[in-house]
Amino acid sequence: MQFDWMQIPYSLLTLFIVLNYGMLLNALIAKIAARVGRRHGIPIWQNYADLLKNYGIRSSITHGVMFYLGPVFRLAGGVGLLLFVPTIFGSEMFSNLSFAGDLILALYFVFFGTLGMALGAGESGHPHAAIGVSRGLSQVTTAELPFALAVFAVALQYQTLSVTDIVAAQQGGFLNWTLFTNPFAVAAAMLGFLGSMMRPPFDVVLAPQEIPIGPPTEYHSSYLALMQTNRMIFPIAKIVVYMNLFFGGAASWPVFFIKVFFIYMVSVLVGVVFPRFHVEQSVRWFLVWAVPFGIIAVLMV
Amino acid sequence: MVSALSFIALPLGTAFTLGLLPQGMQRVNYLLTLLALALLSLIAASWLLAFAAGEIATQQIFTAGTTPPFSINLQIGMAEAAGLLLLNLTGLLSVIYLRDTLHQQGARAMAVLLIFIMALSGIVLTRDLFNLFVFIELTTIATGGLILLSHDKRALGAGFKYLVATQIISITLLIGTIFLYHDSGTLNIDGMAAGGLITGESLALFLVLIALILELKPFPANGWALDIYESAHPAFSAILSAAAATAALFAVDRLLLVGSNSWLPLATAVGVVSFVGANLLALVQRNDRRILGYSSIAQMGLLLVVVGQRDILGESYLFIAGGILLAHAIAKAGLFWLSGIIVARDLSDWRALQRNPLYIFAFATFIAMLVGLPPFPGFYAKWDLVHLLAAHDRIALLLALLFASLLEALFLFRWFGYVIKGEANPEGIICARNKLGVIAAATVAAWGVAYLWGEMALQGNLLYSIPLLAALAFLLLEWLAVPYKNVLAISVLLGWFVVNYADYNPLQLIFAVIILVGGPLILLSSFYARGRRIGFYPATMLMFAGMAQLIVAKSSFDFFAAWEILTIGSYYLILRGKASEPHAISYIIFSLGGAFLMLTGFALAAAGDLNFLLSNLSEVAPAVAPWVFLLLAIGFMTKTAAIGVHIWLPGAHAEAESDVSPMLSGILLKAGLFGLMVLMLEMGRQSLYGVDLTHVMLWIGALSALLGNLMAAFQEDAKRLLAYSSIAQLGYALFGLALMNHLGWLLALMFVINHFIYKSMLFLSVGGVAKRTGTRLMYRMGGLITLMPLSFIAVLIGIIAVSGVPPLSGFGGRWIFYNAIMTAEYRLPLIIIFLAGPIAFLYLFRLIHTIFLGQLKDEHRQLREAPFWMILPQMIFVACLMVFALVPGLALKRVDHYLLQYFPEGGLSWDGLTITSHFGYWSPISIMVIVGVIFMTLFAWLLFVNRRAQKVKQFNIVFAAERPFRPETTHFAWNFFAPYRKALGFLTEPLVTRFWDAIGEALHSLAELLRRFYNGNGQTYSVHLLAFVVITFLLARGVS
Amino acid sequence: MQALYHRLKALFPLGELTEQRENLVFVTVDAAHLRSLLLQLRDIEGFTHLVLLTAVDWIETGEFQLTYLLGNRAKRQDIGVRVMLSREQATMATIHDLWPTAATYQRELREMFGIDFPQSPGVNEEFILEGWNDIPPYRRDFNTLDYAEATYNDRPGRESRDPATYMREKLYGEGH
Amino acid sequence: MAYIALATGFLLILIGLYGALTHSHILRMIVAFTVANTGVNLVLVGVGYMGGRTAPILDKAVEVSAAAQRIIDPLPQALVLTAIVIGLGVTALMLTYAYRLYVTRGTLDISRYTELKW
Amino acid sequence: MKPELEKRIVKGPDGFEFEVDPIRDYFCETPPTVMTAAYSAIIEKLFNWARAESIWILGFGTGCGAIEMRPLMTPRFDAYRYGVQWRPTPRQSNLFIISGYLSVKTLKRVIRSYEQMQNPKYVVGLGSCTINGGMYWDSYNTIKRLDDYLPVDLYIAGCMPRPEALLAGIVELKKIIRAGKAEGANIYAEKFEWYKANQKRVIHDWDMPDYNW
Repeated sequence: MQFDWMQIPYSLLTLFIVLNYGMLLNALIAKIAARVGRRHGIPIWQNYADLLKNYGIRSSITHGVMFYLGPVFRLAGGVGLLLFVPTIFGSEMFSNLSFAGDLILALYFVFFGTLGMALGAGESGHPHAAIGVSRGLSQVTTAELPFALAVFAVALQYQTLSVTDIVAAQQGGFLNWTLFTNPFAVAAAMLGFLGSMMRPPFDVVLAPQEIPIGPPTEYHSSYLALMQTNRMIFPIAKIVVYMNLFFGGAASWPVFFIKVFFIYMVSVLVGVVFPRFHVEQSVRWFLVWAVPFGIIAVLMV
Repeated sequence: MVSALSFIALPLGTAFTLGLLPQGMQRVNYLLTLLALALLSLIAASWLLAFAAGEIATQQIFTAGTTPPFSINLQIGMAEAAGLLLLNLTGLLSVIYLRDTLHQQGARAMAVLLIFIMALSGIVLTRDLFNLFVFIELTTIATGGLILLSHDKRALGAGFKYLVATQIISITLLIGTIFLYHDSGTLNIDGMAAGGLITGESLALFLVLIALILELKPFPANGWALDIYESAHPAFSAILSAAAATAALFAVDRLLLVGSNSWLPLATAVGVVSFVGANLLALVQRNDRRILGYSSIAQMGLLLVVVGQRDILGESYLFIAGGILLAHAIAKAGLFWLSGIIVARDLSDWRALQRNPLYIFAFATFIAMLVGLPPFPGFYAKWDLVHLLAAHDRIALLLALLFASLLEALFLFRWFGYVIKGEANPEGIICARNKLGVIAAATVAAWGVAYLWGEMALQGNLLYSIPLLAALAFLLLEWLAVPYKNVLAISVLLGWFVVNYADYNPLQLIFAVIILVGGPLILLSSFYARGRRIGFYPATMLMFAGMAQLIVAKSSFDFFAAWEILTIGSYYLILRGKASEPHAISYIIFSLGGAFLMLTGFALAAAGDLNFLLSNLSEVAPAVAPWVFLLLAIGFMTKTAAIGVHIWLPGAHAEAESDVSPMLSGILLKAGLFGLMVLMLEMGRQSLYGVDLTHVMLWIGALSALLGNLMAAFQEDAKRLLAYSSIAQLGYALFGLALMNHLGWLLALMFVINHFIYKSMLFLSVGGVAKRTGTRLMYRMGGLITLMPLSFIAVLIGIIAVSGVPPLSGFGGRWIFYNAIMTAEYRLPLIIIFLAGPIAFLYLFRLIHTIFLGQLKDEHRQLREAPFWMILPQMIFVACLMVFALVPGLALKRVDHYLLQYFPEGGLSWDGLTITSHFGYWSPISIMVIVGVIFMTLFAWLLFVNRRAQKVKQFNIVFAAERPFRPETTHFAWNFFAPYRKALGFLTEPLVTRFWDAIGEALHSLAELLRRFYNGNGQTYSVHLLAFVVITFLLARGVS
Repeated sequence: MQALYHRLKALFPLGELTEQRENLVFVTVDAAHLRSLLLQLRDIEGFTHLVLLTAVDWIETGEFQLTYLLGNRAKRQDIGVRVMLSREQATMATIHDLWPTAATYQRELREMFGIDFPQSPGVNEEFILEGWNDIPPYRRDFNTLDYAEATYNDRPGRESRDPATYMREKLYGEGH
Repeated sequence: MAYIALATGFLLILIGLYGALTHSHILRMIVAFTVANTGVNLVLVGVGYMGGRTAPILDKAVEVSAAAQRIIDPLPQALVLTAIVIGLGVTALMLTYAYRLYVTRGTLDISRYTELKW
Repeated sequence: MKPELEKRIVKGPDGFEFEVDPIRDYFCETPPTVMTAAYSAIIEKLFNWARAESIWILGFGTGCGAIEMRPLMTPRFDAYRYGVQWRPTPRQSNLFIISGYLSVKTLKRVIRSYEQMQNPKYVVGLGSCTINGGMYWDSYNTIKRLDDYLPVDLYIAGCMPRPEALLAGIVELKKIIRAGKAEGANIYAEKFEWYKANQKRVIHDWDMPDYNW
């Protein structure tokens, strides 16, 4: 695959679709969570209003250059992650910019936004921001581990690091999905997935009740808007990776929408049921419950 | 030739003359003494020269006009001539040194001194047992007299103890002598040996031998000797240690021949016990002269071992024994003389030497000589000794010797550390011109013999190596100011690189660039230093010289010598830090320990070949090959600070100066890695008892990565954090090497380059910050981003690169890593490595956040950016990092091709912008462009919507409707990862530190316990002597 | 409680006993004996808990009444020790060394009544009020209404009614 | 005859050593060593004698060429003489020490001179 | 002035001494500016709709009325369906509900929090205490007219108003916002001197910069 100017509008189209889908999906999921609590919940277009409002706020402050750049890093991380992974299998149009790198690029680019955001939050000088980052980084060390092991197992299984090739190997019926061919890897990855979605029981990073609200405490107006935009894109971009690796990818947009929704719902369903873990509890939890699956997966392939 | 008898006659005559001269002519007396000794030295020198030139053969001198056994005969050969020169020179120098004391004490003292020297010469020369006894008794009496030269009142008691001891020795000797005579009918030593009448088991021979050995003051029957060393006049101690012991050694050596090798094991055993025991006991000493006494005893032990191993040393015997003996004699005499100008007796009182760098130079020379570091004779001698021991399977002895050498290095370097560091008492030193002259002479002699032994060595003279010479040349340039020296140093390094550029293979080239181009880059930051910075440049250049030699070494000797040189250089560098003394000592001990293991490994591999080529490592016999591999690997891993032997690193790197830390971390650590590469390229996989050693290394690498990262996350000290991070990074590199596949190696090289760039850069920026803020504790900093923006940028780029986040160069490392492990044979260690990865984020974020972000402190409000010269290299590094991120092929492509000859499978393809492996692909430039475009677009968008942003100050934060109290209480920095510590802190329990501490503690406790043995009572010492004789006899009998 | 009173009376010059309830009594003691009485109560009689320390402004007699209410958890009894202070010289010895919480009460009394407790930790720091610049507001010679009217703007048109009358009027149409 | 001398010599040595090790008074030690030295000299003389040989006078009775086999080596005797002289010297030196020790330290008990140890 | 806010002489690491004035050095002192609509009318209209539909309340209960806000989150009232949610930080909130009596001490915190909110921002006074002092009309420590100190967009009368009243108030507020009439922040900036004078008249120990960014 090589670069072609046409890939730019195609990528923007992917971005547009995913952004809108993310807006609606997030609202839908909020609504589902509300229904669990027997509430009516937010309107389905609420995210658009919130986003617009934040872009529409007239005043803002800045604590410095890194503070200013933090949300930019964040969103660039989300957009980049989305674009480095092919969205729709077999579609030249929606394979985005995946010519730049393989699975490993996606794996490591996840941290680009996190790091930039952490730095920006750090420059605000707010202790809660630093505490939130400290918790988030602590948690991510073990939450990422089962996922990394699963990725390694999958790469070993298919003997490639190219996302496209991995998806291609899963075609031909759902029984060919990694979910069924390598269930341990998927188990590990999905448990790790819980840890990376900022939902209970692993949402101690934001913890509105004790460190309101962690890293974004000082962010507002358009900074916040950028971060919200990322919040719409990033989980989906991440889920795309999961989908491609473990659930056979998506050959068309409808399949994409459905698969993303169901994968997302895993974390939501867990989240509405469980209370919050301490950092040290979640670190131990991942090591005790998720990592062994990953080890089995790596050793069995 | 002047007759050898003049060695007896001349001093005797002079002594009598002195007695005849009227009282009060001290000046004349003194001149006469001086003249006599000078003349004797000259005669000895002329003999030696004649022997060296091969003009004459060994000569017998017969007395009384008849042949033995009816007369006494003397013999002078090359060894005797050298011994005589040593004795008389020591005597001469001591007399010069003792000028004032001798003037005070008068002619009698001079006469006694002359007699003493005469008696020693006699011991060396005589071939008659009875004559030997007479000379020994003469030395005893003279010693008894000379002890009284000391101003120390305690010397009286010591002298009496000495006399008691010598009584017992002389009784033993006499009885042994007469029975020997009875058995052989002759008193001529050669006659006894030739007669063959003396059997190995002869009790008489044993008695004589043991009496002579006792003259060498073997451990543990030597309490009396230690007391003398401690209380006697240092000049006399110098003679006692350097000359008297030498003479006794000649006697022992001669007598051992009588028993035709059957008593050699005895000598070896006594020697090794002395060497180990005395060095062990020296660990807990604080008195300088006593510690020198212990060291003398230890050296005598070592020499006894050499004598005892004569059967296998063959032609090298004289070279080895002479090397060790000379090194001991010169260094010990020098140190005793130095102790004479120090006022107080504690080891730390030697700090007074700081007054003049030349004293320090002399001191360092003597210490290095005693330890047997290159280029001194001890180094060559030990090399040969170890090789020959290994070749004859005397491994246990070899290990005991190396262990004891390590103990010796420990107390000597600890002492050196005390001297270099800490406040000196300006009145702690008395400088008399004669004394300084003597010390200078000893220093010159030290370098002279270093040259001489180099000339004689099979392996070539180390002093001919240009890098080493260049480093030593900087000693002469110390008077220059820093800028000049720095320019010179930089140009020397670059010049050497340019000159040798064509000769490097791609692997060497990478290291050469790091050492010889990266070094100057870091040296740029040294321009900020003021004054002359005494000691910095020789040490730095020594380190670089070692490294430069290391990567081109062809033979194991060159390699090892280079290794030792770089170790010394870096040790001195580390020692320069403010509070670095304990870390420097642990560095040198671990380094030397590792080096000794390497030495053993090389010796095993060489199987007696004293000039073993590294390329022959691949042809080592299969039986020893895994052991060789193991020993060498552990040796190298001490330098890369793999977990388990890492404890020296954090302190050493953290406490070093700002521009030294990057050199240590960025460059020095690579030496170990280079060694491992050479080793693994030559030897490949080795398995020991069915365990694949590369598998073990995988685990070590993974654990280093994990624990290094974890410990880094919990540090409060920024430089310590970086130091632990180095452990982890080198763990990754080790891991890559141990994968033993193409990409694994490429990964290791990638880490070599990356780690050099970003760790140097980070150490420089943190060093600059620490310099400005006056602290290295991160929680005491904060909010420096606006004040030190360039440092911030360097750290930012650095941490992005370290963390492996695209688009910077760290990602390349990760990408290669994943591709490399795809073909890995062992998967379990990978789990550890995976866990280690994200932990890096912890410490990296902490590093940048707690220093540059968060709340600025009151006292830092007016800080300026780090000095220009510290920023400049950082910016260059930033540029390098960017370039390397964009076009990694620049450095890696050639290596990739080069590695194909060792690992033909799994190379990368470098077509166009994309780098492709068997499994995946990666296009650094595309990534950079894409990320850049996305980032800039979003940034522009934010700038547009957020154009009216108000810049606020640090307390304008929401604080639950309150306001922050003070920056200190608002900056969240201390114990940053408290919850993480709760979860995984148990992994950072300092088990390794405790392990090594416990060993150190045990050794010291043992030494403390054992030295109670010397309770100070002369009678107890006599019992020791008798018990020693009896026990040794029983053991010897039991053995034979 | 009577027995307790007699025991104490034998030791200290106590005033009359006021029995509020079966398990709550008050006694009066002079300032000089307060400390020893409190110690006796705390260490011997088991009144280990300082329930509260409060004051009453008897402006008519020119006195402040301090009430130290102590509780005996085991016997479920409370005893209030009253000390009368002159309003002019409103200073009392601190007891924060007996009960650390007393420091907080004393700080409050200092701010609200202007009673000083020398050496009590932080007694002169602001407690509830910030930047108060009038006489202490709980003193009865402080006129709250005047102060409020002078300091805080009124909204014109505000009417005050007696809530009971007003409710009756509104809800049941009474009062016409 | 020689054996008696030898036995006496060894006995004296043992007595001397025993004395030197059991008495902590310096003068007694010196005396003990003198005894031991005497013993040593006795042993020397005892061992140095070879039965059946003549005095070491090289004349007609004993040819130079056969000397080694025929005469008693005079060396042991010379050795004893020298040893006696040296012993005297050492004893003198020890006594000097004893005197100076007494002057400076006021005691002649060797177990008191333990300020140098360990 | 609290001791930590007083000027102090500090010694730098290089031994150089200098003065630190916390109020000036640690706080931004720039006064607020009027920030009018920056975009064309149609976009502003869209924004006004969005602002009205996305009301983020600062989670700061000043008085007893705070208890009346909580039920709004429950299934019974479920304010979320009106686009209302609570934020823990003033930076991200645009509605400040002063829920009841306001003591001088709390007023100080309220002012600080209000100023940390971003333009446009709205204030709703809840209960009679915020209107005219209510039952605290003669208190020595409670302000009686909230609009003297902050620009109030809407009052909800009652002592206390029930959650339904609060909901009704929010719906009213949305109408005001959508009409583009909720310009409290700009009024505050315009009449900044006057507000500050009022605030400083009751807050005697003014120990913060005039405007808390």
